[in-house]
Amino acid sequence: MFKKLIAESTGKSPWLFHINAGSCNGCDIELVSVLTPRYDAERLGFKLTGSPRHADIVVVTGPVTQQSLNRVLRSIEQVPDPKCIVTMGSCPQSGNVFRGSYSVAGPLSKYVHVDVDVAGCTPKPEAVIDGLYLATQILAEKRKEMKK
Amino acid sequence: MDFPFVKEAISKLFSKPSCEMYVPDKTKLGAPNYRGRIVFHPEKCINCMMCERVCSGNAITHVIEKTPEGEDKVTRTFYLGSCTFCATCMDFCGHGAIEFTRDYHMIATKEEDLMVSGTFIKKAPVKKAPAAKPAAPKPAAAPAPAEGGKVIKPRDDGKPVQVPSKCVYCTICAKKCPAGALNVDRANKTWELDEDLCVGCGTCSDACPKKAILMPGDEPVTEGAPAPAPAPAPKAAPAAAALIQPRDDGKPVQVPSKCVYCTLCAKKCPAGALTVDRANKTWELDEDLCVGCGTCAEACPKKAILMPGDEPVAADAPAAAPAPKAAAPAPAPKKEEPAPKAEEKPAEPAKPVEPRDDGRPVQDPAKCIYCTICARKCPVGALTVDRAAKTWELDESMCIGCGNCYEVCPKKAILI
Amino acid sequence: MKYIDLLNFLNPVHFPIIAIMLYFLGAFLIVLFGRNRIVRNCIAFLATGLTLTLLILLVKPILIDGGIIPYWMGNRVPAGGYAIGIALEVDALSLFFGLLVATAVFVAILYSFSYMSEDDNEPQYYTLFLMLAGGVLGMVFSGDLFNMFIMVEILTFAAVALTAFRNRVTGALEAAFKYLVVGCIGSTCILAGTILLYQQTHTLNLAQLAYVIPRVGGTNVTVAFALLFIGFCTKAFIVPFHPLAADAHGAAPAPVSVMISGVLTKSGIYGIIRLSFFLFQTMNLGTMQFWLVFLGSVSMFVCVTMALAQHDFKRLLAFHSISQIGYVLTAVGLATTLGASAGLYHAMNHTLFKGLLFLTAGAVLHETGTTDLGKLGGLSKKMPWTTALFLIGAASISGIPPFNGFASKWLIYQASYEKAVETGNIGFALVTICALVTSTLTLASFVKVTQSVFFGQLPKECENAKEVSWGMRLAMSILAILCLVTGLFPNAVQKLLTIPAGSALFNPNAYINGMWQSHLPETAAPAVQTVGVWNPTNWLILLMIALLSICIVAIASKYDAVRENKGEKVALKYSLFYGGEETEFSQVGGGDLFWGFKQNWRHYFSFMHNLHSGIVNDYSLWAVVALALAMVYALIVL
Amino acid sequence: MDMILNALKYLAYVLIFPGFLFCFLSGLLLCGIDRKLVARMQKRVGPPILQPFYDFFKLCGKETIVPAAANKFMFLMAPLLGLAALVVLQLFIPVFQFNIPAFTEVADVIVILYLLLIPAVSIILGGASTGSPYAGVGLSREMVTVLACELPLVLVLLSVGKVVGASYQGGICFSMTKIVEYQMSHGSLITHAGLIPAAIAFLLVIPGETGNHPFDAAEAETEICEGMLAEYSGAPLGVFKLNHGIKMLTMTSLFVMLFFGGLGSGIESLVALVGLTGTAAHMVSVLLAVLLLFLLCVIVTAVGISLVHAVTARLKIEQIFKYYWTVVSGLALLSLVLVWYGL
Repeated sequence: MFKKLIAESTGKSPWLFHINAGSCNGCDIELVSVLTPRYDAERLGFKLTGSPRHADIVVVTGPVTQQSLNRVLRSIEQVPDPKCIVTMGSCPQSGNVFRGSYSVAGPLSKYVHVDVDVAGCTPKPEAVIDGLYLATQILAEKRKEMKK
Repeated sequence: MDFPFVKEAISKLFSKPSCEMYVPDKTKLGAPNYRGRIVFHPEKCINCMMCERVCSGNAITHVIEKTPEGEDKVTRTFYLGSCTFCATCMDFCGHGAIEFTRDYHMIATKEEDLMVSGTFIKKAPVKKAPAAKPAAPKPAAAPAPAEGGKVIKPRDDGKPVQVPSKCVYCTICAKKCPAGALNVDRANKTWELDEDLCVGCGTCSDACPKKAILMPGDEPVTEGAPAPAPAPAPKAAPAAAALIQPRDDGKPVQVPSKCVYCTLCAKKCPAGALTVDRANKTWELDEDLCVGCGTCAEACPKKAILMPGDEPVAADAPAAAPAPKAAAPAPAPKKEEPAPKAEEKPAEPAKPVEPRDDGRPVQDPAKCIYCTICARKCPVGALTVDRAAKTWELDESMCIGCGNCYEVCPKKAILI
Repeated sequence: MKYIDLLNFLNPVHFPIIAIMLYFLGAFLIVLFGRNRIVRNCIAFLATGLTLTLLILLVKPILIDGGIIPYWMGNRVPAGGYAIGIALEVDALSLFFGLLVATAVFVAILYSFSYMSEDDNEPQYYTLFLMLAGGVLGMVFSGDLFNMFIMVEILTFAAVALTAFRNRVTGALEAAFKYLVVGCIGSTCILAGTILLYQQTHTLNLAQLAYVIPRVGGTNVTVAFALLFIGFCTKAFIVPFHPLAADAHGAAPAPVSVMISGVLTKSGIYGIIRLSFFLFQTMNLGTMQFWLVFLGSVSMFVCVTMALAQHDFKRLLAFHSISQIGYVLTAVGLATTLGASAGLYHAMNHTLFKGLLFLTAGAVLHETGTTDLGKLGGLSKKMPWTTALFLIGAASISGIPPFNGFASKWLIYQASYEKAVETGNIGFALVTICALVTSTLTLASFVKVTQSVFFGQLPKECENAKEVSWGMRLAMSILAILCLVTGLFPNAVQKLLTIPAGSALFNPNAYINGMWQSHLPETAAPAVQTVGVWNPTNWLILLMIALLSICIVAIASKYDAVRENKGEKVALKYSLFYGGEETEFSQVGGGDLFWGFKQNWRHYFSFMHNLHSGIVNDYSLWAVVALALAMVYALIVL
Repeated sequence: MDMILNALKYLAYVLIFPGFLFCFLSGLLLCGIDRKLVARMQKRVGPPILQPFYDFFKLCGKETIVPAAANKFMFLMAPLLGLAALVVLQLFIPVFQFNIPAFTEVADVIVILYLLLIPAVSIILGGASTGSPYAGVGLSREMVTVLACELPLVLVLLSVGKVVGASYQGGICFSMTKIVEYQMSHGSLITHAGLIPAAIAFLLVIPGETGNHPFDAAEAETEICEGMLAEYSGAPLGVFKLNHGIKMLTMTSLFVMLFFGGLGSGIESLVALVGLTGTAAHMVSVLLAVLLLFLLCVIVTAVGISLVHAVTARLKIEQIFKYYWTVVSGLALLSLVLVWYGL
């Protein structure tokens, strides 16, 4: 009974931790706008937390600059399993317009397995919610694998 | 001790929340001209690669494979993960092959979901015995040496080719070229095409007034005798063997003997119906453009254009100055002119001064007192005379050979 | 009331004098044979151990049966109504304090065996230590005013010498000097008071004085009362005299600070109690109660706020010991049986947990070489035992329920609020509130110490700290067990120790009868009953059941199957989250915690900061001003 | 035999009814209602009522990481200690006139006041044991908040003790059962003129004591990354969140018992009216009392915690302290003086 409860509620209360890897803040304000009354992600249980230890889903924005690389990797490493990594906007997936610059350390997928990409140069909040919803389902599966 | 928003908080407690019903369906679309997912129409694309060049996130790549028949099959992919959705590629695509839909659901777990691609076969030019393709890969500045009667064929690699005889170096094609691949020098009559910049879009051949640029698919043009006066001109010449009659349909007619081809009439013509070429002495009137306003007649310094209602003029009226000039250049083909003119000028000081043969004035330094009257009288301001420094310069490109300076010069120091 | 037969040697009546003699004898023997370490330790251990056993044997006759042992030195029994010889009188109150002294001394000696091993000239240390112990025990048992003065002199000088024992510690000599100056002012006041009294009543025997003074009265007597009161206040480090205690503790080695805070201050309190309850019997006056309660609550609040602002572990503990003395004084000042027994109960607890805390501070100093809160941190990994013991001490001082601090404080709140309702004077209600808030402030400052010293980040310097030797740990755990025991069975402790001692306060005639075998009517103190409801044993069983069941459920659901850092190098996953940064060490300094509280009270703190200037003449000025005020107040009131 | 039965009965009391299970369910339910109300006040749909349960079970499912710098035993024990103290605390608070004598005889108001310290101390010890600098700062802020809430709480309890004590011999009375009985006969204390400022003061203390929004400088997720809970993950974090829920329940039920005790008197007559007798009547009336208590708790949460959460922004720790020691303590002191001088 206890196991079933845990398995069922893993997807129902995904807590987000937002890492800004040098983004132009376009995606950052879009991510926060997801929690405002109009789109209200909280009804699905989303909540922004302050420390990676509390997080289930890590949302990365920005083209992972050289400076922020090891800080991002360190924070992601500190998130307890089962965890999901969601990249928001084009920058983390490919470096977008900043690709090839001396200070961009390349797409995030070079260092960490990215679970869900939400494309769009500032994707719409509905798209972000879809992405996060998909991430919660992946979380549930990861929980099952972890259990085995 | 005021508590802000307490009233609102309580009232909102009982009102309906203002959230949008969240239902995870994919059919919801963005705002009317929202730039969402890209849709590529391969059939329209001509692989001009303009979109690749302008894309800021360089998200567009293409791969060319040779099909068995030798045509190249091009597959172009748009990587949405690296696209900033600024739609510059859509603006630059002349053929509307790129379209941004209103679908904003671009969520992917694998990279491939974000790739939008399309393949098409590029239309190769019609196969013909490869005529004299310009030998050097980079066409020489001047077109091939003029061996009369040569046939100019359009090139097969989609690039434009120039018909030297027809080209008047008016540089319109260079201005129109979107890729800036052409540079044409009016003064030393050069027409160069930069192979790799050129995208073969054909805007230059459309813009050329003289139809002097051939694109793949146009018929080859035989160079033939470089008749300075192209076809339209004959209509006027044969009519009055001895006497030039004004025309009856209200259009102007040229008196070749008097005309010095100073292109003033063409410049003044409001409808742009007249094309006068100084170098090869052509005066053409485009019937359908001409509105018969007569501004060319008035503007003509030499009264070489007759409007209906003027008296007919004898073809070879003894107008002193222009006659000999008009006759002289006829036989020599256009191309030699630039060359002789070049060496003849430096030799001038040693020998006694003779008039130049291209209808432009020349100064006799001995007689000239640098009174600058000629400079003031010149209608186009081609002369600059400096009284103190005793210098007399003529700007060939401006000078129209009208002879005013020759007439006004008190000392007859200018010969024409 | 049973009289005890004088002749039998094993008869308990000789135990008090034997106890005192043992200490002095021990001190003397150590001077002779002190070179050899083992011999010295044996002597010290024997002396303190025997004394403790003797006093425990005394508990039955005095505390349970309520007897009083008078003892005339040299068998000079008073003749013709005048007492010539020096007497010892041990009633419930003095035995209670005696027990405190004996336990504290025994544990301190155990601790200092290994703590002082590195110091040079150790024999002198032990002689001074036993002299100090003897002095205090002598003062507590003495039935003669002048004998009390002599004992006070001995303990003051021994304490001064011990404070400056580690003279290479910065500020040790200066602290000792300050303590000497103010101590001497106090002693001279006591001497002057004794002389004035002797001139008025021609007797020095406490019992006789108690009998004569109420009948004589007059201005000289009130002046003597003021002098004696201020004298004992300096010994107890009450408010105007408290800064020197902070300096003394800062420099003194740990066992000595246990003695100073645990024992010396109690001797001061004992003096005040004897003075105001027995000799001058002024405590029934409302104004006298107000005076004691006011002094107590002021010292309670001032010292706790000062403690919050400290950067040094030992100075913080010193200020706390004075604020706890404030608690005791307030409770005793209420002059109700419940108040008195609560006060004495808190005095006992204070000796136990304050001793424990000072010993843990000593352990930290012993291992890391510094007690500066800013430089310490993360010692719980290196010294788990000391951390656990410290937490027990901190919990009991800040009054967390299962421990003894809460039991006594709970009684004090009951007493003060009951007094408030009884007298209808809202002042006492404010005292209760001040007491409750002070106990939370105590908790706050100990949270600060816990975070800065034991938890938080381990700095480089303390890398090689390791657990203290078993001797020190044994001493500390004895005190910890005592803290827990007295906390768990308050009713038993009350019935056995504090109520007899408390009710003895209200029965001076019994004291006089005991000494002179005269038959004055005895006033039986009303029975002590508490209005509140708290039955710690049941309560603790409840908490244990709840905790146990929760732990079982947790372990069943593999709550502690956690993933730990394997291997030496700290893997990225297990390193602390610094917002992504890589800093290894960023200790949150001990000083700047509680910014919120300090910000609000900054004017108060700046005023207090200038007040505690640390210059001797300021402190002596305060002493004299306090004396003057006391004199004026006594003259008006009495 | 009856000894074992008795022990089982008491064990059941500890674990089931007023003990662990009841606290667990109603605590988290109260937390869910609070979050839903706050959301609705901001015109948001807000999470489902059972969201805290989902959070708790999800956290139990997650992996617990003990940082290398942490002291493992303290790290794991702290939340359990807090939970035990809170459960025991809930046992002492009677449900209107029905209480278990074995428990409510053991502790009175001052002990409850002190027991409220233990969860705070447990969260402080937990935070300190991780050794993270955020925990250090959070810990000092938590201590200052507890310090701030202590003064008004003491004042309110003393004034209540004085009012109720008037009719008992000691002049003061601190035992909860007597306070409720007093209210049964003399009507709820809220109606007592002198105690109205005390009631308001207690209502203002509730968000501070439970660490809710405007006064949660200690666990500010934006400035100091969840303060003391920065290094907690998995089950210990879940237990801390559970502690937070139960603390809300305890504070609100304490408020209801202190000031709305009188409402319970109606239950007896209601059950008698329905005609039940004997144990059935007792069972039903206990059930009714619990429901009434929970309902009142929800109302108090709505007014005291959710409304305040929705309309205010987080205060600085210094402002929290000043607010509590001037405004709220002033109110409580006013009521103490009023009560003292015979109102």
